[in-house]
Amino acid sequence: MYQAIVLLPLIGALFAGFFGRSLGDKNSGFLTSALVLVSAALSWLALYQVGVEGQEARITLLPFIGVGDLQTTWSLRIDTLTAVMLVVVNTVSALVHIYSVGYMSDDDRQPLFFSYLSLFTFAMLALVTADNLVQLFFGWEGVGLASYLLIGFWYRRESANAAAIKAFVVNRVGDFGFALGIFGIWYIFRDVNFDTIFAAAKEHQATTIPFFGYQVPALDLICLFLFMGAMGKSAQFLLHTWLPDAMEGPTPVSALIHAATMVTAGVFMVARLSPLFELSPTALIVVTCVGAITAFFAATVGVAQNDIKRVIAYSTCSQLGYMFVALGLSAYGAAIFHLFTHAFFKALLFLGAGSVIHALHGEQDLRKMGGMRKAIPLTFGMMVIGTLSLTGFPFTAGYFSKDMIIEVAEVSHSGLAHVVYWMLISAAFLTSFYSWRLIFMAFYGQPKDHHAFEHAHESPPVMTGPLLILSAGALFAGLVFAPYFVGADYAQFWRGSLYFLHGWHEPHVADIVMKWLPTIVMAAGFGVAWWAYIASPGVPAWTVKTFRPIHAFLYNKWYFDELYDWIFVRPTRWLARVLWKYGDGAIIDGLGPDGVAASVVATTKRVVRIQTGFVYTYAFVMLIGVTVLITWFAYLYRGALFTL
Amino acid sequence: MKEWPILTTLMLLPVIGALLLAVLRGTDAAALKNARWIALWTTVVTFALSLILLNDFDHANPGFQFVEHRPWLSDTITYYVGVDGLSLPFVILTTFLMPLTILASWNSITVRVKEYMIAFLILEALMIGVFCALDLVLFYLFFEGGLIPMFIIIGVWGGPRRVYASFKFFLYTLLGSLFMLIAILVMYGMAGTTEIPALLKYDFPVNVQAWLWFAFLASFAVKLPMWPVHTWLPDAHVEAPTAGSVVLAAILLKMGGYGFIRFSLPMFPDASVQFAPLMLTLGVAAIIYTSLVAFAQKDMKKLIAYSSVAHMGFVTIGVFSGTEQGVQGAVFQMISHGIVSGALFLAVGVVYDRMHTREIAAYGGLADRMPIYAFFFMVFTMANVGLPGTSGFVGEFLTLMGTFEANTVAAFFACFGLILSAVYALTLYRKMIFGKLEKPSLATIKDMSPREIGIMAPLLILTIVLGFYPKPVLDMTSGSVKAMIEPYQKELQAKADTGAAAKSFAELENRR
Amino acid sequence: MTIAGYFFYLFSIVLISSGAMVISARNPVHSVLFLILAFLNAAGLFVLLGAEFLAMILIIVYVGAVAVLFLFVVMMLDIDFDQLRKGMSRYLPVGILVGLVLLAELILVVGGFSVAPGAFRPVTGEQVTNTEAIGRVLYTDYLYFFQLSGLVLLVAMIGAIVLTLRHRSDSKRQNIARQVGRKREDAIEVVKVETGKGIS
Amino acid sequence: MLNTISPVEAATGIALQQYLTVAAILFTLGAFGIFLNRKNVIIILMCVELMLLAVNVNLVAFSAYLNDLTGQIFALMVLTVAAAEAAIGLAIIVIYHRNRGSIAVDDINSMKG
Amino acid sequence: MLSDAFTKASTMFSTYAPIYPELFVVLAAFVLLMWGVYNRYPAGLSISIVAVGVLVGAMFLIARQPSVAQELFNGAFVDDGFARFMKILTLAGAALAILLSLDYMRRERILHFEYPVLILLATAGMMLTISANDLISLYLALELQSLALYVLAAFHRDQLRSTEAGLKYFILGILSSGLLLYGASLVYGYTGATNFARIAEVVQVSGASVGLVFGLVFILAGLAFKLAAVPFHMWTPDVYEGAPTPVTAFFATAAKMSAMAMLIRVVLTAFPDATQQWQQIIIAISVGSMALGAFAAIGQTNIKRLLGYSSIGHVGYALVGLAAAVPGGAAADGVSAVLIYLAIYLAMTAGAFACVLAMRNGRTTYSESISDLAGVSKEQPLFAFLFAMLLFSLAGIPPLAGFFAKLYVFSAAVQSQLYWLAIVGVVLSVISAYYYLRIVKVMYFDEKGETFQPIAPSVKITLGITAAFTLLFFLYPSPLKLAADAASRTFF
Repeated sequence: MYQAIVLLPLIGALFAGFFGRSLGDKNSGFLTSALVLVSAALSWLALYQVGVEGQEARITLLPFIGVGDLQTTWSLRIDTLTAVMLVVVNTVSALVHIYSVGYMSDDDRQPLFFSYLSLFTFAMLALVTADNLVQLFFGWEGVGLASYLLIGFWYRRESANAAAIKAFVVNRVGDFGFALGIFGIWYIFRDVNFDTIFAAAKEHQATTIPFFGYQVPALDLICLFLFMGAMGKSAQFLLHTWLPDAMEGPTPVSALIHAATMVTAGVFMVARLSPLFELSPTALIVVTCVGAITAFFAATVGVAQNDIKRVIAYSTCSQLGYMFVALGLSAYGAAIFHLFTHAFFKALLFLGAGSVIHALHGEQDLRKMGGMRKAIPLTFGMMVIGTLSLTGFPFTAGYFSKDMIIEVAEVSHSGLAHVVYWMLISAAFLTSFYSWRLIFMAFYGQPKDHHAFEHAHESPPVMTGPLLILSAGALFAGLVFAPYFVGADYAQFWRGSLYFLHGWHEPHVADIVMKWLPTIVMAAGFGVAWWAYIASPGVPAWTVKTFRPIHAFLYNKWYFDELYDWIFVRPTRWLARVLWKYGDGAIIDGLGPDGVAASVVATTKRVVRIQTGFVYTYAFVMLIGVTVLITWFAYLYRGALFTL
Repeated sequence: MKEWPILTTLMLLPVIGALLLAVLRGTDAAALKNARWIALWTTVVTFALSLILLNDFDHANPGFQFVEHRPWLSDTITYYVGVDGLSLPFVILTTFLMPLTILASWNSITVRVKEYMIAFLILEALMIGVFCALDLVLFYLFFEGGLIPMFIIIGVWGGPRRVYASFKFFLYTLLGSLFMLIAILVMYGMAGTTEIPALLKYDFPVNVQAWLWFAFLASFAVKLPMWPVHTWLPDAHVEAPTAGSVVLAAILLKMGGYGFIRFSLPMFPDASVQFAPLMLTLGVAAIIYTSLVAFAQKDMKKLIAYSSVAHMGFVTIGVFSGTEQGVQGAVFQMISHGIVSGALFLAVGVVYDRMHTREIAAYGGLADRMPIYAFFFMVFTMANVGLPGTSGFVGEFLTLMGTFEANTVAAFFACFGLILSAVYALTLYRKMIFGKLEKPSLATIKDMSPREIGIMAPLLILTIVLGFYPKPVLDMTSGSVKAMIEPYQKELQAKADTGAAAKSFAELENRR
Repeated sequence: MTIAGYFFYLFSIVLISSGAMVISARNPVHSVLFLILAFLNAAGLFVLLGAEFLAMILIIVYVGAVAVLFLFVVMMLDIDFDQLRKGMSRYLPVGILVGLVLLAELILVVGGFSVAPGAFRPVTGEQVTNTEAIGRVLYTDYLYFFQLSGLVLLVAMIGAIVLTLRHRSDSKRQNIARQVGRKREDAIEVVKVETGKGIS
Repeated sequence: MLNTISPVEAATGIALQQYLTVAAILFTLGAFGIFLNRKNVIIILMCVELMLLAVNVNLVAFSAYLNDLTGQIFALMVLTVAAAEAAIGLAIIVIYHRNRGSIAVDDINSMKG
Repeated sequence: MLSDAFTKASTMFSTYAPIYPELFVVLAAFVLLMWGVYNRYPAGLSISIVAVGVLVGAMFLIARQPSVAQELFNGAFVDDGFARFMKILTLAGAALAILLSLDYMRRERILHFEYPVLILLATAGMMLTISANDLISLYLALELQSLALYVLAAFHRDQLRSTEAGLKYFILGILSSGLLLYGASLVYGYTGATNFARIAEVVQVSGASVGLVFGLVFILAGLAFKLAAVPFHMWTPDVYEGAPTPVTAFFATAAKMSAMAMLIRVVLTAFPDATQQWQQIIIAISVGSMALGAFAAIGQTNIKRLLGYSSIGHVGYALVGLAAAVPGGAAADGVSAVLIYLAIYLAMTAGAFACVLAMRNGRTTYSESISDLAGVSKEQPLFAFLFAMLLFSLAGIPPLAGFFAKLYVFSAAVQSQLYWLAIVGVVLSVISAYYYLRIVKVMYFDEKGETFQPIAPSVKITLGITAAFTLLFFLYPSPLKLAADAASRTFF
């Protein structure tokens, strides 16, 4: 069964990819959707078997890299964490597949699109089922590839190509750390299989690795390197720049990859390696800080964006920050829980946004929308549900998971956690604000572009169907699953797939204000948004004018792209040119082969000049030769010569 | 079976094919066709024979097999050939690639076809010889002999700057390898033999090792090529005809890495340990430096050539990590790079045959007209980037892993290669394949023909298969690699022991 | 100093001076004449050394034949003396320096020349004249050398002939083979002449 | 240095080294005459004759002082060869003159570099 | 009485058996000379062909000599393994040179009957120098060969270049023999002997005095001239260019063999106790020759001139082997390396000159310009291929014979701890590879230029033999190695 879960999407991908042309556009979509759907159904079954009945499994498929002590296999590690991820991945993927049948119906390369989607699904499944770091890395990079392909799917657009490369390269920066982390693990454990590593982790708390002349605590170094990988994949602060640009891809892709699944791989990875992270307090602190900063930073940027998908993208970024905060505070269950619920409501939001864009024939700018609730009421409803869940409206899915994280931060008593708590609260406020801002700008007010508005119509059922299913998840996933993920049943549910050094305790916030504070700021955010965009529509323009620098700062995403351009991109280009023209050209070739050749030729000219053609020169050279030899021996025999 | 001199036959077959071609008369179309077919059949039969070799090979035996030993120059410089797990993959790689290179030249070579095919067949024989030779002089003979056909190939069928490139290639590599010749002679003087198995057992005095090691380095560093003696490679690659680039990148470069593993590590373990940091530094420098330079290129072949140098940087650090993973990774990386870079050059050849320019800027948006090509190119680009699931990953990963064990800092910097390779490879892909198809010259460009697909498909399949299932190659090489690095590790252990002893002694002193 | 000593210095000085004149004389004929003078003085030195036979040979063969040959060629080639460039080579300063160094070293060495102790031949009791002594060994002990020098002279003869002997190109010789081998086609050509074109 | 006084030296009072010195001067003179003169090739021939004369003086002197006839035989051979050389040399000069119309040393440089 | 006389005569004859090959050649030369003189019609061609037969016959005579060392004429002449090896090489060179001459000399209208006679006499001189074991016989034999060579260089007597070559060669040649003689006189004066063995004895007892060393320097200078080693090489390019091409081939092959043989025999048999001194000289001229050979040839446009410089370089490499042939070092291996080098060099050079002679672009005109070879690989692929292989071989690229030549000399150098010499050698060989490659480049890479006339059969034969040797030597190298080893054991 597990083999089927993982391999069905691959089969779909290969079929659609190689025989797509003969299958036809629609059939490719249906085939892949069906396969992933089967996979999804099996995943739910798996979740039941593993999570409820406790039937964990380890399945070895094929040997992979085997050199000396390093023995890795292609294998499936099925525990609760995996099962949860299988469900998330396959469910969202199946829905996105179905949705895409409608959304991509105009495209001329649909089979390829479905092939890529399924390929992505396969890679993601390989990632979550990995039983060793190498396979994890395979899935990790595999989803990167699929992401690259899908972001650049509309390859005729220069911006899409740029975004695709950016996504891949930034992810590679993260992978740089990830790879080093793997090597570090190999260095101290001499193995890369999870079971061995986890079993031996405690013995290595004092082990060090020589690094730049220092003996660095091994686990800290490893975890930080690994976390770097997670930062890249999950678009955390500093390595986040690719995610908003990734919105160049078709919207279903954004929903699947850049909201629900791939970007959460970092969270999954840290959770998977919780036995290591638990032993490295330093790493946990870093995880917390980065998560908190991301949550806050992305929320601030989201406030100022006008592209509907970018707003949601920053929101994703921000929510991922929440998850990392949870991880950093050792609340792995909470993190995964938020991952789980987030998958539903964020996919819902994206697909809803896609529906809006579809209705407007590709228009993504919020400022050009307005009044859409009348044209596409169903989509409007779905978007509201998604927004409610995202902002944490009580008893929606987001309420359970997000507030749990904030509570965890509250009950942690360190000074750092305190700061983190307030950052999360402000992020929650901003989240609420920009989410509602999006709703108000898109669906309320007057249509800006009447032509587009008049042609706007509700999406076909094949697109709205998935929305409905997701909205159910966005509404009820928290309610249903909270007990398992973070509630009373967590121990029986997770069953060691997550590791807590001090055990998991459900947080109990004593202070009633504190307990409801997230909800309060959520409401405040809604209020401010309503005031600014519905009640007195002049406010945004006035604010922008008054706080122009701040707005520009936020609008330009804290100038990170420019900064990176100045720090990395341009110097790299410059260095590349310099090394080529001067390093290779002038220095290496100039002093090396070309220089030598030139000096040989010069020497030749000088040598040949002696050959004057005059016989007396020749005789002279001969006599000089004799004289030199004679003089040399006269010098050697100077003793014998001058004592006479 | 044992009695049958299969390796000699393997070397002789291409020579016989070349002789057949040599007696072929005429320059009309039929004669050209005959020449192509003779060459193709020769290489195919050679490949088939090498498969028999592969089949009969005993994986469990780390020693040399199919050994042939006959008197030659003297009692101690003999005709001595055989293969072990280290050389067999290279032999197979050679015989496997040759039919593809012949096919790749099918239509693109129209002048002096006969001579071209002869040059390739002779080159094949010599390349097989390099990997089979078990006598240093014999090895050198094959190693250097390859220069002649390659020189001709670049010079006669090459691009506009072919003369410069061919001379640079020839003289550069010649200079490097002549130092090795001197070292071989010194070794002969000391050990009284040039037979490799005997030399592997011989302990060279420590003070001599360093010199010999450097002499061998001079040869292999140029051949590999290592930074900063790499500049001949881009020129040679750019000017060579497609098939020439393929052979150069896929096989000739590998002789350097093969030499390091076969000679430098096991014969001069002391010097290898001593200079491993130097080699790691150079390897890392190659990875970062040439990756950056590759990024700045405007010529496709040059870009790929520089990327080859960077990939050989991984081989360098893998070998001189001296760990099992590193060295096996280096071998695997070489095999994989043989397939992948060969395929990339073939891919360049596909568009070059159509457009007759290698300027990246002359292309763009090929995905519109050439989807199949785009697919092949994507797979090989990703393999070049080292994406898991392609053969490129396994080698890179293993070498880095081994290097981390030996020297964390070197591995740290080498990992930058992961990022940079993505930068240049994807940029190339984007500029050629993606974007709008705006150039009028490209408007009628045709997708790959069945022949071209036939050439690339085996490479693609191997790339993917070895990416998912590298076991066959790794198992083949493991025994021999272990044997080759054993002296190195012993030496390392001895150094560590004395170091530890000295340290504890010093501590003891301090306590007093 | 003995009489022989005086003669030694006389011969030596004249020998060296005439040697120098051979080089520096403007007129080649003078050079040849100085060369003859040098030979004569060298012959004198040979006599002082008791090598009368060689002295005679030097005078008869060299002065009588070789030098005259030189003179003959110099005159035959009819060199235009005006065209002969004056002055010495541009290498003169360096040349003289090198020459002086070489000379100094040679004089240093030969001035202190030592003969290996075992090199001396004991003086035999029987005293014969120099010519007789040479005559006794030349065709016996040194036959091989004698024959070799004969070969050298043969080569010189062939060489001189092959280089300088000219068959007069205007003298007609009968070549029977050519006469016999002559065919009609070689001798006459039948040309069809188009009218108005003529034979080109 | 002679360990014993040779009969010849005893008879004439002239040391071997004196002859050798004369020969050395003559030899150097001849050798350097070859390239110092730019007039005419025949002079070069004569210079060589001077060198050979120097060698002969050497040989005869050694022969006398070592009381060994070989030297004189050697000198005899040298004289013979020198005559042969003169013949060949003059023949070559003659044909060269026929081709070039000059035997000035400065004119003999149609090949160089 | 009669039988007595007969026995006496036959013993006398058998006494002189060691010199039979030389006698055979000389007498054959006499006979051919008479034939030529008394023949009414030009018989140059037939006499030349017979001369080849004579040379081959002489080789057989040598091959039939007993493998012991024999002396004649009070030790002035010696016949030993070394001499036999070198004589065979010399004869082979001479035979190939005559083969190469047939067509060329005929077309140039200078195939006089004196030509083969002079070659035979020169060859006889070379054989005698190889066997010379006495300063006087060395000198006389050397002059015998030199005088013939002077004449041969100027053999094209109506051509300015040829006569100029002859004149230059002559002037510098007599200067060098003057130097040699002066040295010989000093050596004679110190040792009181002219026989090599006797000289060696005296030096062993009395040591190498400064006078003797000066004599050694002068002798080596004279020999180095014949060998065309730097700085006594100055004549080489001009004479190689000016002399008729087959004569140049003769210079480059047979003459080199005998010169090297003389050098080896002099230093090893007469001065084994002055090893230090001569080794220094040999190393100096070896490095100089290698360097000059590498550098000076680069800019050349005339192929004969280029081959002249190339031969200077090759002499340098061969001398590396001699420099290593010292007791305590490579000893016999060093000499053996030189011998192998010479044999291979002989084949390569003869082949190269055959190629030069194949560059006939008119009925009687021969091209000597490298640029005329442009694109020849298209019209005459086999010729181009063989020439290219010969050039690669000259550059020392495996698996061609030239590589083995270098391999052995460098091996000897390494055995004698002359590492730096070997390194200098390899670096310079890379530089020299450049100009060989340049010719290959012209033939293969450049566009088609001139078309050459069909190659003469005799040239084809020569080219075939030498190229086959060069190409296939690697398949079966041991006979040459064994022969050279046997020959080199003469001295150790």
